[in-house]
Order: sequence, then C-alpha cells, then structure tokens
Amino acid sequence: MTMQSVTLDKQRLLDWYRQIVLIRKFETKCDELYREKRITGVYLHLYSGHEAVGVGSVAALRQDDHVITAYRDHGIALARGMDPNRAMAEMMGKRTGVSGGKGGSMHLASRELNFWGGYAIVAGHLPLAAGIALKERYTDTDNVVLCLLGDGSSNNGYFHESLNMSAVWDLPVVWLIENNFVGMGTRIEDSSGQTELVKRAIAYGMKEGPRVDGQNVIEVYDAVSEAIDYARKHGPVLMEALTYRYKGHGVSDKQFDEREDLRHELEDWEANKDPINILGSILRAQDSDIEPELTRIAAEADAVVAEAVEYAENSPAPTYDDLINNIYVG
Amino acid sequence: MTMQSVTLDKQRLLDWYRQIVLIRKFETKCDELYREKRITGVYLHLYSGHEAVGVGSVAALRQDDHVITAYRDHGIALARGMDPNRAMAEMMGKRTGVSGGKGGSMHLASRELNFWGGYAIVAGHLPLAAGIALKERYTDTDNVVLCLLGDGSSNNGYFHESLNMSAVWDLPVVWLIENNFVGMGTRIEDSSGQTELVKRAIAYGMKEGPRVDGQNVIEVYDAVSEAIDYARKHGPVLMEALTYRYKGHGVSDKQFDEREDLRHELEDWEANKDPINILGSILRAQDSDIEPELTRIAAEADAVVAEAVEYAENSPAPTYDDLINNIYVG
Amino acid sequence: MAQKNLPMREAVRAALHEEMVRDDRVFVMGEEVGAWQGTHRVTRGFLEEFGARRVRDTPISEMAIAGVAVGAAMAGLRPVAEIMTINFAFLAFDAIINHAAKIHYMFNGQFTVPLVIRAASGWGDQATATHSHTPEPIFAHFPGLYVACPSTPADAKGMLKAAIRDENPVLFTESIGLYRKPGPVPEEDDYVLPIGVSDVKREGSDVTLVSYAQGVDWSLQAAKQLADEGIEAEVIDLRWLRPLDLEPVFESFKKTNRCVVVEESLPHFSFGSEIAAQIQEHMFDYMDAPIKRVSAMDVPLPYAREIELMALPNAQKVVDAVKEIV
Amino acid sequence: MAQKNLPMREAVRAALHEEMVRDDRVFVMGEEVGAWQGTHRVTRGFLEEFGARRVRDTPISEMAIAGVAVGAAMAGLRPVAEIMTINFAFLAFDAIINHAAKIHYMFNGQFTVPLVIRAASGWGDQATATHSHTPEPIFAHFPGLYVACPSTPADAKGMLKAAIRDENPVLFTESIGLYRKPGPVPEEDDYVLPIGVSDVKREGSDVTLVSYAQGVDWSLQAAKQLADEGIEAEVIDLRWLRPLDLEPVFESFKKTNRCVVVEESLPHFSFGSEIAAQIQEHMFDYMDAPIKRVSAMDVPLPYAREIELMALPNAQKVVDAVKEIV
Ligand SMILES: Cc1ncc(C[n+]2csc(CCOP(=O)(O)OP(=O)(O)O)c2C)c(N)n1
Ligand SMILES: Cc1ncc(C[n+]2csc(CCOP(=O)(O)OP(=O)(O)O)c2C)c(N)n1
Ligand SMILES: [Mg+2]
Ligand SMILES: [Mg+2]
Repeated sequence: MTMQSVTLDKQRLLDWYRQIVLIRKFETKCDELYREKRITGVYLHLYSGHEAVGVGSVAALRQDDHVITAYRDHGIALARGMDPNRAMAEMMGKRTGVSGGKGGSMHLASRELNFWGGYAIVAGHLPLAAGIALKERYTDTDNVVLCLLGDGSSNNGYFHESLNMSAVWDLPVVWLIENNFVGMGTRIEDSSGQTELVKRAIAYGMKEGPRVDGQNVIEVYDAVSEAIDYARKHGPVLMEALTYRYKGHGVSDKQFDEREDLRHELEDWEANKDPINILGSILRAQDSDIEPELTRIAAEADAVVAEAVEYAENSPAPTYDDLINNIYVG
Repeated sequence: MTMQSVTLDKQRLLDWYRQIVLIRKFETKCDELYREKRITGVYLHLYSGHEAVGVGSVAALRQDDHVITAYRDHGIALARGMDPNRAMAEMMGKRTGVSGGKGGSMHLASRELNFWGGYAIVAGHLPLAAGIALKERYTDTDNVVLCLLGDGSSNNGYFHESLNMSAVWDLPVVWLIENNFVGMGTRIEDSSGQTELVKRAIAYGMKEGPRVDGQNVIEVYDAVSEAIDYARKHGPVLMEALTYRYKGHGVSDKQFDEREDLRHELEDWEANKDPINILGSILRAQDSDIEPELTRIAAEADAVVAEAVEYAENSPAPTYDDLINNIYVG
Repeated sequence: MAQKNLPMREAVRAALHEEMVRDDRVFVMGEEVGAWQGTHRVTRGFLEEFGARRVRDTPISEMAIAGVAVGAAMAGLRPVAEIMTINFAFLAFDAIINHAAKIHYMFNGQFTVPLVIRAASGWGDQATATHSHTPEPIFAHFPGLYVACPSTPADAKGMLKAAIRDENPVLFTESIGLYRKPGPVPEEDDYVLPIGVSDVKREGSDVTLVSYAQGVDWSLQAAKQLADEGIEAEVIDLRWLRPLDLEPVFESFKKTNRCVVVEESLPHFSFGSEIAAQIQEHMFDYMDAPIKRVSAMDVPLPYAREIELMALPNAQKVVDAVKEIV
Repeated sequence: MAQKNLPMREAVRAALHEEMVRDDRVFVMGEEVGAWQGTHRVTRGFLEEFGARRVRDTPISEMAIAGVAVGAAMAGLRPVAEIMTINFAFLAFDAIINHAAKIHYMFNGQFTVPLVIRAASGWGDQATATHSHTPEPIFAHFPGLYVACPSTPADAKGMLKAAIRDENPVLFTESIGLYRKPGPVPEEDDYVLPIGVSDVKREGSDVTLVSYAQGVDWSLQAAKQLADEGIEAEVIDLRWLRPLDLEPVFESFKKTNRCVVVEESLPHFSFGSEIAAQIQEHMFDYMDAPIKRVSAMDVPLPYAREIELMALPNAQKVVDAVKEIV
C-alpha cells in the first residue's frame, strides 16, 4: 500500500491500540455520566466508531504540525496527547478543564499541543485551518495543518471558499473528511450531489487524495502520512476516511432506531469493522501471546478514565471572575 | 456541432445582430452619459464584449422560462426584450424606470418578461435561481431557469451551496458562467484553484456542459439550447462561455491600462473576436448584398437609443412617496 | 372557542400543519426537517404525511437554505425555511438582510417575498458561545423584514399562521426555553393573529414591564412576586420587534410612569436600548424614574452551568430592577 | 509635532504602511488589495513595495477572507483583512461574530486573535439597497470585538495603528463619505491613539451632539450653523462603538442637559437607541428635554439621487432636531 507501512513496529501498534481503547472507554464513560446528569448541557458528540481515523491521522503529524477539528473532538484531543483529567474536567464544566470550563465538550483545545480546538459551527474551522497554514507558509516553515471535517460539512460555503483559497495559495493543509455517510440524520446521498467527496478536489485543482478505510488505523496512518508529505512539499490535499458513527449524532439524540436498514448497517460495522477489533486482530496475528498485554492496556485505560472522572469531580467550578475574564486580552 | 444549428435562418441571425448592435450602442451611450454626469452614481457595469453570450443564451429560452443575472445586466435585459426607454430611465433614476428608479443600473428586472433581475451581491442571485427552479419542479412544469454568473463569482460560498442543492434536488437550472477571465482586477488564475470552471460540475455530480466560444452567438445559442433541453428533462447543467470585458469593471474603474500584456489581449479580442464582427462576417458570407441591411440595423439602433435617452430625460424623478413605498407589501 | 393545552413546539407544529393542509404552496425546507423529524420535533410526522416534495431536507447550507427559499417565494411558493438555530442565521445574514428584506423595494414592488424563516433562539442549556444567541433585535434593525417572537403557545400558533399568510418575509423565532412550556391553544383553523400588535399580558398600575419571548415569562414571574409585596406590574409583550407596536407601552407608561425593559439578549445596541430611547423621547413628561434594562450580561456565553446562569437574566433580576425605581 | 494634510484614505494608507514596515507579521489580504491597488486606493503601491507574500489578493470569498485571517491571527500573524465594503461583511458575519470575537473567550484565553478587519462603510452615492449599509452598531452589539469608526484623517491613522498593535480583533470601518476629505495628520511613526477613548471635537454649553464617523462631520457643520444663532453645541466623537466611552458624554450632559444623537445608520435597535438609553439611565436628574435622534430614514436606500438624499441625515436635520429641544 504505502510508503512507510508500520505494520511491523509492535510498540507503535500497541500505542495506537492503547489510544483507541482509551478513547472508546473515555467516551463510553462520558455517555454514562451524561445519562446520570453528571455531565450536563445539551451537546456531547461521541467519536465512538471513528477512533482509528483520529489516532491514525494524528499519529502522522510531527509535534510542530497542527490539528484542528469540529465539535466531535474528544478523540482528536486524546490522540494528540491531551491530559484525560483536564479533558474530562472540561466536559464537566470545571475550572481545571482545558478551556477553563468555558468551552465544554465541543471546545477542547490545547495551544501547547498545537491542537487548535473543536469548533461547533459546522465548517467554521476550515478557514481557520487555512489561516494557520498560511502562517506556516508566510514564515517559511514546513509545518502542516491537519483539518478533520465531516461529510455533511463539505456542503457548506466555508468548505468551498477555504479549500479554494488553500489551493490558490498552495497552503500546507491536509483536508481529511471523516465520511460517516451522515450528518445528524441526513444521509450523504441526500445532501451531496457528489458522494465520492474526494472528487471535490477537482473543483480546486487540488491534489486528490485517497478514500481510505477509516477503521484500519494503519491504513489511515499510511495514507495521511503520504498526504502530509505532499502538503509539506507542495500544497493542499483532499482525502477521505470512510468510517461510521456508532452513537446518535449527540448523546441526547437517538440513533436511527426507527430504520431497520440502518440498524443492520450499524450492527455490521460494529461486528465487522470495529477499529479495536481490526487492530486487535492484526496484533494477535503478529503475536499469539499478546492477549495479556491487550488486557492490561484495557485495564489501564479503565484506570485512566476512572482517575479522570475523579479529578474532574473534585475540581472546582468556574467563578464569576472566570465568567468575565478573557472576553478581551488585557 | 449541435442539435439545432440555426446558421441558415437569416431572419433570426439578423435579429440577433440587431440585438447585439443595440446593446453595444445602448451601453456606449450610457458610458457617454456617465461621463457627462447625466447618469450618476458610483456603479455602472457595461456588458460590452459579452453581448453574444447574453443574446445567444436568452434566445434559447422559451417565454415561460426564466433568466436571472448579476449587476452586469443591461445586455440580458435588452436581449430578453426590455423596453430600452424604461431601461434607460432606470439608469437615470427616473420614476418611469423598470424599477421605478429605485434599483438603478444593477437592478433592472421585468416580472412580465420572466427576467428576475440583476443583483449586486456577487453570487447572491444563485440561490434565487435555484429557488425559482424549485417552484417549477414543485408545480411540475418543464420551465427552466438560465442563471448567468461571472467567473469570479464561482469562488463564493453561494456558488457551492446553490449548485449542490440544485444537484441534490435535480432542479432545472442552466448555470452559465460568463468567463471573462477576471473579476474586477483579479485574474482567474489568481482566484480559482480550478480555472476550467465547468470542471466544478464534478463536485456536485452535475452534468458538465461545454466551454463554448462566447463571442459567436450561434455557438452560444446552440450550446445553451442543448443545456436547456437537458435541464428541462433531467436537472442542472454547468457550462461556460468564454468572453471578454472591453471596458473597466465599472465605468468609474480603469481598464488594465497599466499592464501591457492585458492591453494587447484586449486589442486582440476587439480586433479578432468581437461578437458584432463575427456575426457580421457570417451574415456577409451568406449574403454578399447584406451590407445595406446591416447599416440600416445600426441606424435603427441609434434611433432607439436616442429615443431612450429622450424618454428618460423627460421622465420625472421619483418622489417622497416612492421613497417610502414598497418597503412592505400592503 | 375550543382550546387544547399544548407546549409551544406543538403549537408551532399545529400552525404549520394547518397551513400546509390549507395551501399546497406552503412547504418546509431545512436541515433535518424530514427524516429526522425536526431537530426540535416541530415537523414530526410531516415527511410521512406530506411527502418529500413538501418536506425538504437540505444539506448544511444556510446561505442556500435562506436564498433558495427567497427565490421560491418570489416565484410564488410560500416556503417555511427552518434555520436549525438562529446562530446559524449568521451564515444566512446576507440572504436574509440583503435579499429577502430588500428585493420587494429594490425592484419597486415587482416581486414579493412571502417567506417565513423559522429559527429556534436562545440559550441556557450550556450550548456555549457560538450556540447561545438571541439576536432578534439585530435582525429587526433592518427594514423590509418582519420579526416575530412569540411568548405563549397560543401566540406562536396565531402569529405563525399570520406570518405564513402574509406577503412579506418574516423571521419567526421560537424560544428554546419556551418550547416545552404548555399553554392553552385555540383549536380553530382560522386562529390568525394580526401582525405587529403587542399584547398586555398582565395589567398593573405601578410599573410597566416591556419584553418579548422568554423575557415575558420572567416578567410575569417577577410580577407575581412583586404583587406579593404590593407592587402591581403591567406586563407588555411586544410579540413583534418589527413592526414595533409601542402604543400599549406608552399608554401603560402614562399611568405607571416607570418602566423596566426585559430582554433575553445582550445589552448594547439592542432591544432595551430602543425601547428606553423611545419611551424617553415620547413620554418624557411622564417619566418619574429612568427606564431600567434587564439583559443578559455583556459576555459570550460560557459552558459551565454555574457561570452561565449568572450571565442570564431571570425573574429575580427583574424584581431587583423594579425595586430600584419604585 | 510635524503634520501633513491628507485625505482620510491616505491617512489610513500611511498607518498601514508604517505598521507593515515596522512589523513583518502585519500583512494585508482581501479582494483587489494588490494588483488593482485597492478598491479605495488605500493599498496603492503596496504590492510593488511589499510583494505578494504580504499583499494578498483573494478570491471573492468573504467567509474565507475573514475566517482565514482569524486563523492566521491565532497562529501569530497580524492580518489586516479588507472586506471591500461593509455590506459584504454580512457574508462574513459568522466568521466575525462567532469566531473572531469568541475564540479568545471560548478557549479560556489559550488563543488570541490580533486581527483587523477593515471595511469601507456608508452610502450616499446611489449605491442602492444592498450596498448602502452602515451597520457598525450591529457589530458592536457583540462582546469580544472592538469596533472603530474614525471621523478624521488623524484619528484614522492613530486608531488604525492602535488596532493593528492590539491583541484583540477589531472591525475598523472607514466612512466612504470621508475618504477624500483632507485633514492634518501627525507624521510621526508612533502616533497611536488609545483604544476606546472618545474625543470632544468641539466645546459648547447649550446642547451635546453625540456621534461617530460621518455623523461627526454633520454635527460640526450643524454646530457652526447653530453658533450663528447663538446656540453653542458640544460635539463628542465616540470614535469607538466598542469599547464605548460615554464618560465625556455624561460630563457634557451635566452642563448642557440636552442631547441630540447623530448617526449615519438606520434608526431602530441602533447607535442612537443605545446612547439615548444610557443617558436617560445615568443622567436622569440632568435631563431638561428628551434625547433626540437624527438617523437615516427607516428605508432600504434607493438609487435615484433625489430620494436617496431625502433618506439620509445631514447637518440641517441636526440643526432642526436641536431646535426642537433648546
Ligand atoms: C452552520 C451550522 N449548521 C448546522 C449545525 C447543526 N449541526 C451540528 S453537527 C451537524 C451535522 C454535521 O455532519 P458532518 O459534517 O457529517 O459531521 P458528523 O456529525 O457526521 O461528524 C449539524 C447539521 C451547526 N452546528 N452549524
Ligand atoms: C459578495 C460581494 N463581494 C464583493 C463584491 C464586489 N464586486 C463586485 S463585482 C466583483 C467582481 C465579480 O467578478 P465576476 O464574477 O467574474 O464578474 P464580472 O464582473 O467579470 O462580470 C466584485 C469583487 C460584491 N459586489 N459582492
Ligand atoms: Mg458525517
Ligand atoms: Mg469575470
């Protein structure tokens, strides 16, 4: 397949496995906390099902590269190395949260990690990605921006204007569409005249990247690595990772429970295309004695999540001072 | 080339010749009036150079089809049969103008002619075109909307969202880009990642129409007829007519006088690709005795323009009542 | 007149349903209005009942949702376009302000734009800064548009039916905070309220409370609390920010000589500003105290519940403001 | 201090030029800023002098112009993005309000957005309904943004330099009606005015005129005319609609007890509303007459010169309003 397949580097695969499992468990916990009203508010969008996309693509970045995404951001945050304690504190609206409890689950970010945040306005972060890339071109570095976005977002005016500008200015952005075939309840064929979204690269004379299997972290890593390499040297790339949303659009939304066909589709993805299973199988095929290590990883993830919940719950809420701070600088 | 070439229908060709000449003379007069401050205001965008696009494309419409365009609208208005007197009165801001003197040169329109107007916000009329087409689909007619737009406009978010929606809903729109290679002073290669604009159809899974020579009215007519036929039966088409802007963006703007290369380009188009010359040559080739008729047509156009100016100048200005009327219906 | 107890979103649904049954030109379009049954369940069951011709799911394309609806309205349909929440109307700002509101005038009446844009408005559920706007006054700044902001289920029904039948473009906002709140709703089919008419929601002689949408709720709660302390507040619900009907406010002020304006939105260049400015201009001789304003705090709304609630107006803040001037 | 007589657009150009020379992070982007030399000639010669890296022509993509500039600012550059006219900022409304103005807060200060968005604002040259807005108050409604509206070439220079050096996003509007009007401009490089400080442009004891941008001009003309009739008007130029500095207005009002607010923009939910509301609230005991407002008429602007002029404010209308209250 690819220029730098890492299938044989066991430590790396195990680390990805750890990340994917951690994200899954972290969010399963969030879901639970939401139902127990320990996480409150109206929005909480789980990444469950998408984990290999986030982990594989972020792994392809250097530390001085950048990543930015939409509101479905927990997985990207953790993959980029965000402290789960402070991520969980943000979900719970605590002062110790990465955004001081002011951003909430849709607005995780870490300036030090060059993770520029989750954004709640669909496609509103696309021009920001181009702008960050412009700074890198302007200052003549070879750093790259990875911008994740949904299939639904690609029908927004922001998409067109941002991708076109990135092409005209040769900006180093990898536009990575997480195509889960749906935006809220609208299927891609009901929202996009073109359903093979990478084809939209043609509209900008942009490098058309591949449509990659988003459930296989190795494939994602390899394809994104190649795209990043291209972006570093030449300019923007548009690519897709095909994936699936396991949960409702947000935790307060129903999944498709009324539609038989979609329920079967979901069951199929969970049973046959789950990123944990896929990577687990690869690891097991490489090393038949690996099971205890995988079990240990899962247990450690449980512990990390438990600690995060405890940290968050014991953290203080923001105060009036926080409410009126940071409206302006200075 | 085409399904219904009309090269042999002399009356029709003569009528197109008449229209093209009328538009040229009408606008040359407008330019003059502007310099004499008899037309005032900041905006007046001449169609000179583009005439064959407007005349050929509008000729392909039925009466119950629709046409809509941007601010460079005089040519479309006249091609669709607008009374030159009332068009000129609008330019002069008179009560007898088609828009009562409230719209000005950028906002000519005629509801009876199904000419839905000129619009001054770049690409702002694109969703309107789709909406008018939606009405036709909704009421199950086979009427079509012809939407003219500039190359520069195709980089706007409105373009993306409108074309995509027209594709998803199979709306009967012919999107016709008048590609004059420039928007104000920005060349297409500096504004569009993809400079072959019909390729943008791919982004919407839309029928990709041809790039046609916009200076040859017959070619325009034939290609647009074919596109309209397709739109009537199936759904939207994106096509281009390659043309050239003879005058500055607006009459108060300079042309490219500082750029040698562009001055030569302009001279080349005027000398070798002028729509009047091209159609004149065709007519002369068909009928070597036609010169007197062409001369008569030109003289008649002069008379029509002179009458329009007189009509407009003798028309009253709008009053306070006009100022406060039509803000709301009823 | 037969009545039914309905939450506001059901009242909106009833109005929409009746109008769709009545007039084939009426149709809905917007994100998730069909298969998903409406983000706020207002169009629940519509796709099944009216079919995909009249219940049109759209891409996430706010500029086109508003702009296509403008075109369809010009051409003779009566679109009810849903912008999922009013925050996203910022993406459709040009289509609404420079197209919907201007076209009738600009072409001297040749075209009409009988369009309704519905949008859920408000905050209060930790939706955070980009998803917590109540910018009705911003839209009402511009002539050519009507702006409707009902505070009760009955008003919502009567006003929406009026909006759909009217020839002008209407921005119809629905307070998220009121969606689930029930109230009596007239059942008859022709319950159509007049456009641009305010409503006295409570009579009183000591102070005039002027508000719209959720602010009316807080005002009524405050009035109750004030009544216990012997202060009788008159509560006026403007219902429409355009056309703005201030006559009942002026009438009320003549007897109370005191006023508190209550708004869900931000304080500056806003609703309260306009109402206060007009009262002092037209009722100067009746003023016994300055007009007070109760608004959201001048901050982007944060996520954490504790501080979000601090930023928001409520009945207690209205009571406090009244006490400053009576 | 050395001064030069310059029209406002040259003053803006000088400020921009000096800042670009001073700081390599400062760059301009927008439609026609480069090869075309700027629609209003503000960036004349810049492409030649600074090159295409720092003078960036853009496609006609307002959402991206504003949004890309936000990203570049977050990342450490200091973009000066030009929106050709403020009318087109409606297409960038989301990028300006929900992104530029919110990001610093939403992420609790992790990012800053040192961005300037310049836009020519105004009407009066038959630009018609969609191209004749002065919506500064609408933008100033939202916290997180600064809004600058200079009325003189000197202020334009000092305020733009301040805006570029500041860490916050600034919407910097330039009145088209003032672009060609000359005035003395300090030549030194460090002529940087403080942000959010109003300026008394004329002293007077009989009435306070409060305005910004072109309204200041009309106010000064009116003041001259009024002086001939023995009425001394104090003219206060707010210069910034955010942060809003009303202290000098209150101080003035204490001596004049009368005020007319003059605004280039539409009357409702607007600038005049806010100023009148604040004066009556904070200066109630000093009010000898209602605060008057002189605004554009509440109409979409038409094309024909005759009726366009009727719709617009001017010095005479200010004089008339003053005479109603003194
Ligand atoms: C401009 C805007 N319009 C609508 C919404 C409401 N909304 C939030 S997420 C979403 C669907 C996005 O779908 P997609 O881009 O495919 O991402 P996914 O949720 O599948 O990850 C919608 C419509 C929004 N947040 N912003
Ligand atoms: C949204 C918007 N942005 C900018 C402008 C200013 N403007 C008017 S016409 C124009 C160029 C349009 O170019 P193109 O679409 O190629 O049409 P042409 O003038 O060549 O016919 C620009 C930038 C505008 N009217 N609207
Ligand atoms: Mg999706
Ligand atoms: Mg062009």
